[in-house]
Amino acid sequence: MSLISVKDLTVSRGGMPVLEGLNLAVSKGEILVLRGPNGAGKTTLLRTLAGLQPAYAGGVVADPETVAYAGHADGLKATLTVTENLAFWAGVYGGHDITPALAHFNLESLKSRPAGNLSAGQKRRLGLARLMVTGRPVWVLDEPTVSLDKASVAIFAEAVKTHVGAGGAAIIATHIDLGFEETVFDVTPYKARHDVVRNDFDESFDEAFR
Amino acid sequence: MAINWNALWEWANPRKFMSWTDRALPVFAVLAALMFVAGLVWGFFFTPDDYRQGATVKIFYLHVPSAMMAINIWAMMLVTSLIWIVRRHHVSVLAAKSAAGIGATMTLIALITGAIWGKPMWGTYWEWDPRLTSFLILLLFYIGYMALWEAIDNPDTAADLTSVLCLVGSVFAILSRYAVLFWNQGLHQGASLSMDAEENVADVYWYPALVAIAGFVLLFITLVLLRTRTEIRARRLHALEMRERVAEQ
Amino acid sequence: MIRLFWRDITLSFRSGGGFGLGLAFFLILVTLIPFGVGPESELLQVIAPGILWIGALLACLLSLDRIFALDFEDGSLDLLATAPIPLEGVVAVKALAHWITTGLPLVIAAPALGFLLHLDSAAYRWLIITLLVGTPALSFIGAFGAALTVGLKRGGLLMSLLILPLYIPTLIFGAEVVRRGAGGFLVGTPLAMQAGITMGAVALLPFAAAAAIRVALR
Amino acid sequence: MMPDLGKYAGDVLMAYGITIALLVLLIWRSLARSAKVKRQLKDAEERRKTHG
Repeated sequence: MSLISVKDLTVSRGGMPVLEGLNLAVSKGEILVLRGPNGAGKTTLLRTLAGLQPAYAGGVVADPETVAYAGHADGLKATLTVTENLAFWAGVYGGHDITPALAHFNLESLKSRPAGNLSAGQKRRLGLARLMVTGRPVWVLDEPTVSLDKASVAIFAEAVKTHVGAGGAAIIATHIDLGFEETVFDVTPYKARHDVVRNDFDESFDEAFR
Repeated sequence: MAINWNALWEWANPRKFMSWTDRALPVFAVLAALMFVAGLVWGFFFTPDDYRQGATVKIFYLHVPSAMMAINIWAMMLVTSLIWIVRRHHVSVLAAKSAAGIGATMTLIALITGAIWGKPMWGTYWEWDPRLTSFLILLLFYIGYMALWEAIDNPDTAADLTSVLCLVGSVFAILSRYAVLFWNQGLHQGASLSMDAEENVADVYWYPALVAIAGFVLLFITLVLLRTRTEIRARRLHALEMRERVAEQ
Repeated sequence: MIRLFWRDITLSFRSGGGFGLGLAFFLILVTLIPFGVGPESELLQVIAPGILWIGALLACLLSLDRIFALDFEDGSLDLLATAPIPLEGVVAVKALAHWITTGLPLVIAAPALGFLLHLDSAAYRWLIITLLVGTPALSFIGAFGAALTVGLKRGGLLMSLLILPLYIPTLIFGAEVVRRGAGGFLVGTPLAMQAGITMGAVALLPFAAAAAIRVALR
Repeated sequence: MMPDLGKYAGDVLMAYGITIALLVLLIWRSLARSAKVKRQLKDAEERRKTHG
């Protein structure tokens, strides 16, 4: 039984298909790593999986409360402390305890610091700690290791392993090797083709609008 | 009589729309020009002066049709925006976009001709009369709607957001109309000179006015078809350019 | 939802949160008016209801572009949109928090400023009541305008252009209540109309605003 | 041919003048944009044929 699966999915950016014919499924305990050059549409795919964007064609099958999404921005408020930031998201997602998350991402010593005073790496860690308090099974992560140093990457990889080991799953777009037992999914072959004249394009003028 | 609704929608399919408007546009253009010129020439040259208002009665042939169009065009935009929201019909929302510029111009004409007419009648160009004020507010709504279209790059996003604005704006436009009536009634007792056709305008003025109204309606149809055609082409152009950009990567 | 409410309140009180800015703006505006129109107390008394309402309206507008724009920039809006609370609720709660931090202080400060403008003594009661009834509508209409322009470059100016015409009915009825109150006339009708607008805006606009945000995020 | 407009001649002529000027401006802008978009679209379609 897969936690999240997509069937014949086409995702679009600005009304233009970027990836098409995607089929994939992620079950408990799995880590799926998306690879592909910049601009290939990894972010678009992840945002579609998170339900922020409608699918252009095909669909995503998942329970509505499956996905915890972490994008390029961490959603932190500079004037709130680390605890306040994390407690807020925990509250929004149904009041999970924040202490394990603080401990896991090594944030305990920074607890009462305003998030605005953290270094880029520390902010990122706090942003990822948020995933732990959502209580959602599938983590959808977009370049999570940006601005993390080696030690922090290891902390992060450990957190993902723990989460997956406890019956979760993760879909991660990244360029680096995180040392997981992962399934690699290269999006390049699914690039929507615009270099050829698509038949449907000329058949109906409507197509030009999609 | 049974109406085949699907066939009706077909007329607004972009490709079909382009083909029938291609043939219909010249017809509408000629009719519009004829009626417009006829109405205004009749009104300007061949109507007597009003015993009380003198020659200013001739301003009616501009003011009444433009004022009617100003309101009706917004109503049309509301309907086409709703069609877009419900049926995702691209031609519909592009027609709304095309109509906005015409509606704003009509509102401006109604305001200016109203002000010019008001000078000899009220002794001032501008009076915070409920009607004039409501048109000024309507002009603000048109400007806001057009500005939102201009500000958003993605055409589908722009279509969605402007349609929502049109919907909410319509409610507030009606609210404003009542609020303005209420507001001015509180200050001035007795309404200002009413320009309702049935009250002041006798047949000798009303017939040329009807022709002028028909002229304005036809002019609007011609322009909105022309501008919608332009917008459809612009959308296709946008799609082609996006494809080129993606293909280059 | 309650969490979100307290977070927005806390944020506006922390440094750089903008609490008090609207109030200061209101004060400055009311101070400037006599310089513009002259110090005659009779004239000021006549225009006071209008000035106080317009001041409240502009002060409210000042802080509106922060309502979603900051959350959009730091990614919070993405996360809130995927959170288990409905986006309509998010909008309503944020608009409510905006009213508490901006509208309510204006209501409380208005009588003091009315004093500066020689507001008729009979009108104070009605000034407070009408502001209390009307300013929530300003926050909710404003939240809708902010939702339409979220994520746009130079969205602030466009937002003002879109919102201000929507404020017209609230302004008309609000100022009318105070004017009538000052003259000792019945205020029932405009007050009821204003209450109706507020209730309508509170009940319906969060849906329109949430729809706009979903469109803007995709 | 010109009707006697009496003391309101200036007002009436101004109303007609401004209205016609505004409408001409509207029509001219619609036509200009139509021509421009038509030309650009033609170029784009050509490019698509040659490269695509």
